[in-house]
Amino acid sequence: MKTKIYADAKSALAGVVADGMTIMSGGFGLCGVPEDLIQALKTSGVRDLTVIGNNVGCDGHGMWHVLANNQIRKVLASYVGENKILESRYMNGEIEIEFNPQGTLAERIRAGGAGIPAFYTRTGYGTKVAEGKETRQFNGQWYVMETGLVADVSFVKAWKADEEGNLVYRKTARNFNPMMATAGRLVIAEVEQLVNIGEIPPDQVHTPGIYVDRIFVASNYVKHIERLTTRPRPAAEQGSGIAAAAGAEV
Amino acid sequence: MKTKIYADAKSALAGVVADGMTIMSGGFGLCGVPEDLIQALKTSGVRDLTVIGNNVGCDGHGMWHVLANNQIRKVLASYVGENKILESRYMNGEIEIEFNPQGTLAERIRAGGAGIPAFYTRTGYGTKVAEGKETRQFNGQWYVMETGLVADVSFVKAWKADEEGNLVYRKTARNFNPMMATAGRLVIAEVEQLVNIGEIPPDQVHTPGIYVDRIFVASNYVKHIERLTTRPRPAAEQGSGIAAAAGAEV
Amino acid sequence: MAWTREQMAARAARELQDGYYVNLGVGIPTMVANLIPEGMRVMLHSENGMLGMGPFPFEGEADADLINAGKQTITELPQTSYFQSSDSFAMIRGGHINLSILGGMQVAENGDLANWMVPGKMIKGMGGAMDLVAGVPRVVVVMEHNEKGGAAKFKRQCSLPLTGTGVVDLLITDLAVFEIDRGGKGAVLVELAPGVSVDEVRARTEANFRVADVLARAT
Amino acid sequence: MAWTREQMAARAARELQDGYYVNLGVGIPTMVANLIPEGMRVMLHSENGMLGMGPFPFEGEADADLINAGKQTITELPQTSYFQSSDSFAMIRGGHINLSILGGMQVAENGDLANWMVPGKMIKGMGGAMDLVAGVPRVVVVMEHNEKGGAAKFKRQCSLPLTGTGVVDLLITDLAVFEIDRGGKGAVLVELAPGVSVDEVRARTEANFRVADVLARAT
Repeated sequence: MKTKIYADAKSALAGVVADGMTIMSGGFGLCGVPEDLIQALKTSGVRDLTVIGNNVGCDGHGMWHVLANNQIRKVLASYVGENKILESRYMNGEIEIEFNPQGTLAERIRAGGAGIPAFYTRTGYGTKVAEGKETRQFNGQWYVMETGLVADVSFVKAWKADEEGNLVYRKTARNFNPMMATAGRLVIAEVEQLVNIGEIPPDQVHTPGIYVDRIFVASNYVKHIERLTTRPRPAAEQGSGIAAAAGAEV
Repeated sequence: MKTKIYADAKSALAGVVADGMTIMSGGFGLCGVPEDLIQALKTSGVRDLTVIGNNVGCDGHGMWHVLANNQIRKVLASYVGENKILESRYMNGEIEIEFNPQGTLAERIRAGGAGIPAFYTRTGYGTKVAEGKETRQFNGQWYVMETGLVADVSFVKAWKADEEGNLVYRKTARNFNPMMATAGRLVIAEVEQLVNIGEIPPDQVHTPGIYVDRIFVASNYVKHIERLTTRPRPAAEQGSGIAAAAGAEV
Repeated sequence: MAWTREQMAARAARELQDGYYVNLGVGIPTMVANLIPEGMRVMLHSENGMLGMGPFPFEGEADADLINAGKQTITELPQTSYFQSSDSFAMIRGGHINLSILGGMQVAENGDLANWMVPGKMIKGMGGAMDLVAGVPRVVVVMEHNEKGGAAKFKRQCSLPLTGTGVVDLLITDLAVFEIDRGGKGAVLVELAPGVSVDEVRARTEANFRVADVLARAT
Repeated sequence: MAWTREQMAARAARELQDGYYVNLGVGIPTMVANLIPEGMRVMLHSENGMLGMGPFPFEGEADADLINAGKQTITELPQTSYFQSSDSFAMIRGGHINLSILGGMQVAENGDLANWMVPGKMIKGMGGAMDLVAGVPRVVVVMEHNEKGGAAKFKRQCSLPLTGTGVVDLLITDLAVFEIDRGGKGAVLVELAPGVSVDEVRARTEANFRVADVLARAT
């Protein structure tokens, strides 16, 4: 029986990537980012990549490493702030960025994975995003046609996997990972824990194993926080019950 | 603070349904069917309903009761077998049935809930299902345009709910229920257990409470089985590990 | 001597490969579940929202919340996952299921399939069949070679309403096995049931087909 | 006397209703989270995949896996749910979020909004803003009435690239509050900050607007 388990990012990536490929990589900001896979992609040295992700890392973190190593030709993202190298390359015309509204990007990836070549959305109608795209009325409202996205390889970060490839994500580290797991021709999952078959209850699987080709346990890296924001612990604890925005950014 | 909790199906349905409405009702066969809501709909006596569901019950079960009570004008379904009243009314032209491929029906409901007015699918291209619909090529393949579906009211059957309306489904009783919870202007959840806030772990919510307007605990009915299929218990237990199709239908 | 239903299922089971995710239709295709070779990992998909179908439950252990797409009570395995219908058909439509084995009423030489309605008779609906044939990259149809009255079911063109156009890759009947090219390059007879001749197949088939240079002969 | 940022947030908080699901943008809108009236149930949505945002964590308790759409560390509540991005934006696009409060660079009298890019400057991207304004049935924009140099931000037409067309229902500035008709019936001044006159607002506004018959005067 074939196994899906690999020793590490390098072996999981072996023979998978090539120049000119399109790669999806999960994460929102620095949360839920497959960091070992990104490092292995950098080490692989493949070039002229198209990278699809909500962001392209930020200074010193995540996909920024691959960008800084001159491996990326084009980016599809919704937000690329806090990334000076990307900024300068973009302003100099050395890299192409296709800005996608975040929900359109998410839905395009979901559509790609679900065999839907195109769909209509109100998002972006009448804006630069709709330029060059088909627009159309349904029930008196205008919509923009957007197309599905697929990748040669998808990098997914999950919390737990079993040997079948069933995945569970943790809190907001879920973000773009589950859709990308459906939209890659080959999907590699970087996970924090490999658990035994049966330890993930069938009703609680987030990504069924059918979508996952290769799995490895991430190295013991520290997860980064982009904006550490806390509130002081009161002498007598008092919670508003709802978001206290008065915290301090550290 | 407004509560979403109602005493029973009748009170949850009060003031909600009217003649001519479109109602989505979850379930696949007799599995995951909101039976109390269906009985309350029958009791309400509203007529000329359009009902969207994978099936329309089967003889003596589920939405069949509303059908037998002459309340349904039109059905959108993927499979309507084992339903003699529906068969005779359809053959006599007394009821309209729009047959949808199961996956197209599921996706149309998902699209309706997600604000997507239309999408393209390969399913049904070149068949009766595509008649009168727009067809179109993407990357050399032909696709059919299908539209999103919404309902005035959605009936959803879940296993557990909390007061916020977060829902969890059980096994294959999930089926069409989660999509329908997103696609009703008003959504009523019939649940087996109402649990305290905090008892459903945030990573394990299937339907977030935002989609649920009213909740009640189902009466203590027996869940029906359409095709009870078992295998004899061997003297010394031996499992194939995979489906043993040699069971007997009871 | 034509193949029995069990032998047709066994032939279909030879299409399984290690690691495959497979959807089985009702009837003969369901029997393939019992014929997965030892040591091969095959996960069975049920389009009502399950991956990793287990065997039928023991008597007295059926769970009304756990049924397959044929509405039979089944069981789960430790690696099972459940999901909603839209996700189940996203799997199918997105091409993630490796193999679909299903029954047919008619198959045409260009891979068209008809298996959901007969004009004049009550239409029960196509269920998930149209999605499966449109979405799964490899579709195997298992059906009797002829109707009870003798009419050919493997035809130049289907006369019944279609389930899908150009969707069948392999046709297994009680007489023979045909590879079909979805791109319209025609059908090839690749295998014969024991004691069945090419001439007999030709006589009982309306479709045009070539005969493979090396013709397998089942024993 | 113009409203402070805190007072603008307080005015925006008056748009909340019991049972609402609300998305708050960065800046002044975020401050609305602290101004939910006692006894009112309001659930905060974070478009990266969370419903039921809690307060910032206590020092030393931040979790890198738990951030809001502004990438700040936050906490969960007992009723929180997490979901993937496509489901989060299905919520938004499908009109399930009741209210979106966000910042703006320019608003036009027909409800057009510009808040994502300035030509010639680095484009960071629109993030989820275009989805929010296109999908949420009630959109409230909170912004300073004028640019630092004095230029009007509430305009006849936006000069900056648009985030959405005809999407703003209510505009709250440091001077006044305007109701805007998405259908193009124009803007109505409905409320003034203390000590601000209609004439001052007219002088500092490019957009056409009517003055409500009963004009609220904040104290």
